[in-house]
Amino acid sequence: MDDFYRDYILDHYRNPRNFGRLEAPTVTAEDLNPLCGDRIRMDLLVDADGIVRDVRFSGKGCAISQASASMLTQSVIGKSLEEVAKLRKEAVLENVGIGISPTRMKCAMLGLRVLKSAAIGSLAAWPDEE
Amino acid sequence: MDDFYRDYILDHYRNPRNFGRLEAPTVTAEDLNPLCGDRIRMDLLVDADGIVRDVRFSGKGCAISQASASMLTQSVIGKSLEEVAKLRKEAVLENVGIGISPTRMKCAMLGLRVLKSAAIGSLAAWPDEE
Amino acid sequence: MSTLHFSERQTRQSRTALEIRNDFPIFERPTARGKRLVYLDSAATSQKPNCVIETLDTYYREYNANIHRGVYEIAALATERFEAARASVARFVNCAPGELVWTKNTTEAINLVAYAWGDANLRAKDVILLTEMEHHSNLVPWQLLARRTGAVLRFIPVDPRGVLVLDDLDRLLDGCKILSLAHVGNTLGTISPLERIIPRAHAAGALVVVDGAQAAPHLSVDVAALGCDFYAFSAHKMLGPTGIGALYGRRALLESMPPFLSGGDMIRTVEYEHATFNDPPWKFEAGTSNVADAIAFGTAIAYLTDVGLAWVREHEKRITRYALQRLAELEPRGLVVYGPKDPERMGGVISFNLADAHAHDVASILDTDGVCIRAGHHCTMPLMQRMGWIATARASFYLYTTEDDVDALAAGLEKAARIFKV
Amino acid sequence: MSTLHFSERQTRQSRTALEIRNDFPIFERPTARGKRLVYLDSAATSQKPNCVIETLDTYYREYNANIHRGVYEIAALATERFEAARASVARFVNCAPGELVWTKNTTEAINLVAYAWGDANLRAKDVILLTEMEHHSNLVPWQLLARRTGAVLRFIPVDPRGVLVLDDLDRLLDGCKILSLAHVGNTLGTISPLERIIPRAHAAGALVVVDGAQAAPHLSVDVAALGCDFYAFSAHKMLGPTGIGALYGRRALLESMPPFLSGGDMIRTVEYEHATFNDPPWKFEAGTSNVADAIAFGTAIAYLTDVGLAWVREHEKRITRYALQRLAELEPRGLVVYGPKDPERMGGVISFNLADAHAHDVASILDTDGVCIRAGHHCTMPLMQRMGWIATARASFYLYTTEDDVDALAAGLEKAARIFKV
Ligand SMILES: Cc1ncc(COP(=O)(O)O)c(C=O)c1O
Ligand SMILES: Cc1ncc(COP(=O)(O)O)c(C=O)c1O
Repeated sequence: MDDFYRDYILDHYRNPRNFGRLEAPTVTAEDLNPLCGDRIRMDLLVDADGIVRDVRFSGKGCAISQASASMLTQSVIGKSLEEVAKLRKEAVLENVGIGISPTRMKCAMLGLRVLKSAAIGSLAAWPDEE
Repeated sequence: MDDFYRDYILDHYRNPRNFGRLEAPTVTAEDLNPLCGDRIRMDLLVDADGIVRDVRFSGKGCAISQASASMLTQSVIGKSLEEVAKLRKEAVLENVGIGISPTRMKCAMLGLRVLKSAAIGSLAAWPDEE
Repeated sequence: MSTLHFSERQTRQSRTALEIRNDFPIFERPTARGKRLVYLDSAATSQKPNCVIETLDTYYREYNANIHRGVYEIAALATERFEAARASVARFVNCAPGELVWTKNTTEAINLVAYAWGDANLRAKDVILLTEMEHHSNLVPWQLLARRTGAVLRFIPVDPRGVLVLDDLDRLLDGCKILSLAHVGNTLGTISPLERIIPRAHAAGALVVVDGAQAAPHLSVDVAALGCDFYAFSAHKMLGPTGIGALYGRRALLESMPPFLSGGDMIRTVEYEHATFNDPPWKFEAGTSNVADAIAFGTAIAYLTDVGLAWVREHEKRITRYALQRLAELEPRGLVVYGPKDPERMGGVISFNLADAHAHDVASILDTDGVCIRAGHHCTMPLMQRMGWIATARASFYLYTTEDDVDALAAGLEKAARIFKV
Repeated sequence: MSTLHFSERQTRQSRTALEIRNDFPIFERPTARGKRLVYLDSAATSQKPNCVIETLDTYYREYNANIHRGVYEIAALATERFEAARASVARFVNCAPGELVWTKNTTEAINLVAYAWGDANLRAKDVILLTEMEHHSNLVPWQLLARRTGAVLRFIPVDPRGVLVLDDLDRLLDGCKILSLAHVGNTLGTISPLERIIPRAHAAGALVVVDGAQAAPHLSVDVAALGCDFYAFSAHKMLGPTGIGALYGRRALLESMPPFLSGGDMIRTVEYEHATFNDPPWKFEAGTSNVADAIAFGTAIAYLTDVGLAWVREHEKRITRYALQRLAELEPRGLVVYGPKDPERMGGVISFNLADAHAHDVASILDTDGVCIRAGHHCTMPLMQRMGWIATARASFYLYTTEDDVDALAAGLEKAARIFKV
């Protein structure tokens, strides 16, 4: 677990990429981790072909949820909504690059859940419970 | 406990004394053992000096509750309401003459509780919990 | 001939039940009077196998922690085992874990439906349909609901053997919003023909709540196949600990219902004036859960599954058949057996009376020989009154009951007959 | 100098806490990573002494039976122990056994009052007064009651240290029918000055419900001296098992209130259309009780009484003082402690944050060294928002907590500071 707090994770935590809000998002979703109350919101700009052109996330949370969300936004631009809706938890786990304990899985998956909810247009299941 | 089912107990069970109802009772009380649903009603005829002149009990129940009530009625005539209100569980236990297990104490005390309720004019405490 | 037949069967079957008894430590101890414990009150509560007791022990010694919110090791383990137990119990009745709400017992499960679904959905004059043989726990909550909403109660009648009379069912279902009935009756053991009743109730637009307190321990229950909307049961009657039970609810219903008990753990967000709620089943689980007992319930289910519900049912039918025969032998002494008297149509529960002896006295006499039976109204006062019984004695069986136990019952009843000179 | 002073005290005091630890088997095992278990989450749930675990074991092995209605030996024994446990718990908070209702936890106890007393007594515009620091379990039930009845909620404010501001109390009490507040807050540990609040609430005509979940385990509670109308608490936070709690209610109130959960065991008579109810406390206990856990709760109370609540309180004050000092040493690394920071005015609960590290991450790092703390909103979301905190880390203490545990916390926080480079 100490592992998790690698420099690049802390870097994403303190300097989240694509952080903030879009002025005119095509879709937006927001959710919280009911266990700790941490919230994330995702704004997507989607073009006529259903391709994600821009993304911003906002919210407050732990290093794991913030860094996971931050890294996730980096990989999403250029994907279709269908592709986003089908993203699996492995996508996040590969990004973060190291093991996540079961108790923190919901933190790691919060950004993905919100992103998928935005793509699907309704509340997505927790990616660790699929 | 086998002890309990002596002949005179069974005799009171099958041939309860003072069983039935008074035509014009001065006071009446009725109650049930919430554990088993057995009910007893007591009718008292009380004279102007507050002395019990006649008594009847009715209801259905186990040998212990019926015999206890039956024997109790035999000892009550001639007593004042104050005396009846002050009767203690020992009065019943002496009547029945042998040990009663804790689980059956409420059965043995049902008649006494109803009798005391009649004398007091409101619900009496369970004599085994005083 | 028939005696020989029985003793042969007894050997074959008792051996298995005897093996099972070895898993139940309570049978190792004699009573205070030095008698063998003959436990014939499993319909009230069952005894517990070693594995269930040890699960509690291990939980408290090794990983006791509050669940769901802890990030540390033992909290993670407790959470995992707690949710795994939910999944086991859900599988046992064939529903999804998200449809299985922990309650403290069957009674609370039924109250949950009456309050949460009932208050939100019933209007004055709506009909709540019950049967004449319900346990107080499946009657009083509906009486109170009727009083709160102005709904009215109706009852499916029982015949003198305690069998439901369905002739008028469609008329009774007219205007009915909810039907709640026992899967197996606890006084007479009658099995309700749910497969015939539930489709008719649904056709009439009524939801169906099944009180499974006496069924889940003994029959293989499949809520999906039954098609019921709710199903309630208690761990303590099925080898599990006291203090935990479960309510199956159809997912869509659980989602649409408002919460019942509220507080910590069942929320999603809380502000001073307003709260939003978690998804089912957690939405209905307020405050710290009964973690230890839920996990031990999971162990009980594993044990039952391992023995196999089919074996349990067959064993109980054999014991019931044998008991009916032994009790019939006492008919000349005034023994009367109530109920369907057909092991195929009843659970392992037999109510009876001995001549004019009161059931309480009979039970006390049996107790002196270590034979535990129940006496009274069995929380079915209206049924007793309907049948004209003051009280009945009740013997009930489970997977650890042997024919020896039944013989001890018969011997005790003979003794009672001698004492009462009948 | 001051270090010397502390290590002296540590020796004296730790010896006793160390003796106590020997009674708690969970401390015998190392964590999966081979670390000593440093359990600083007793406000979430306490660990259990051997005697409590053994009580459960003995119950299930020797005298498990359904209570109140059984005439046989083990049923009598179970009933006797069950009611004796009630008497012990009642004595512990200084009320009569007849005023002590078993519930499954504090949350259910508060819901019982909100439903049974609340629905029968509140009208539109009546005021329900709470405080800004309540646990969700003492907030959401009142929100739902307000929605059912049209009553309105008001809140006694807290200052930035988490101390109740009573300046406006009389105005807040105007029109108030019921005041419900924590005796000790679970996030900041603030002790409410009940002796000043309750008389004023009563003078204003309001009933007072006290949420004692964090107080009953740690302070000597006397409901008669407090004069409160209801007092709710949970066994699992005070050395007892999960699944059992209690509600003290003034006798006259319990008698006048309608029942809440209904079903078997809480009735006096039942007919098809109507029921009458048993006397309190049984009137509020529907269905099979959590017999085993109630009896084990009695054992926990006996253990606590034997140690002595005065000792527990003094011990926790010492540990809290020491922890506040050790945490203060970390202020240069950005550690911030919230709450009153005065051991005399708080229970053994400390909330804090470490620089910009999120409490969850801090807790995860501590977990790797076997140190168990809680992180998040602690079921007080509105308080968190009011204070502007996303989450806090919380360490909480009990009679088995040692200064070594606090040292492990401090060491873990230093490690977290290193990892987070603060
Ligand atoms: C102050 C306070 N109130 C209420 C509760 C709820 O207690 P329980 O979860 O045992 O119902 C808790 C504990 O979680 C608490 O700390
Ligand atoms: C048919 C039936 N329903 C409901 C109950 C109530 O179960 P519990 O007491 O576990 O809530 C029982 C058992 O007492 C029962 O036999």
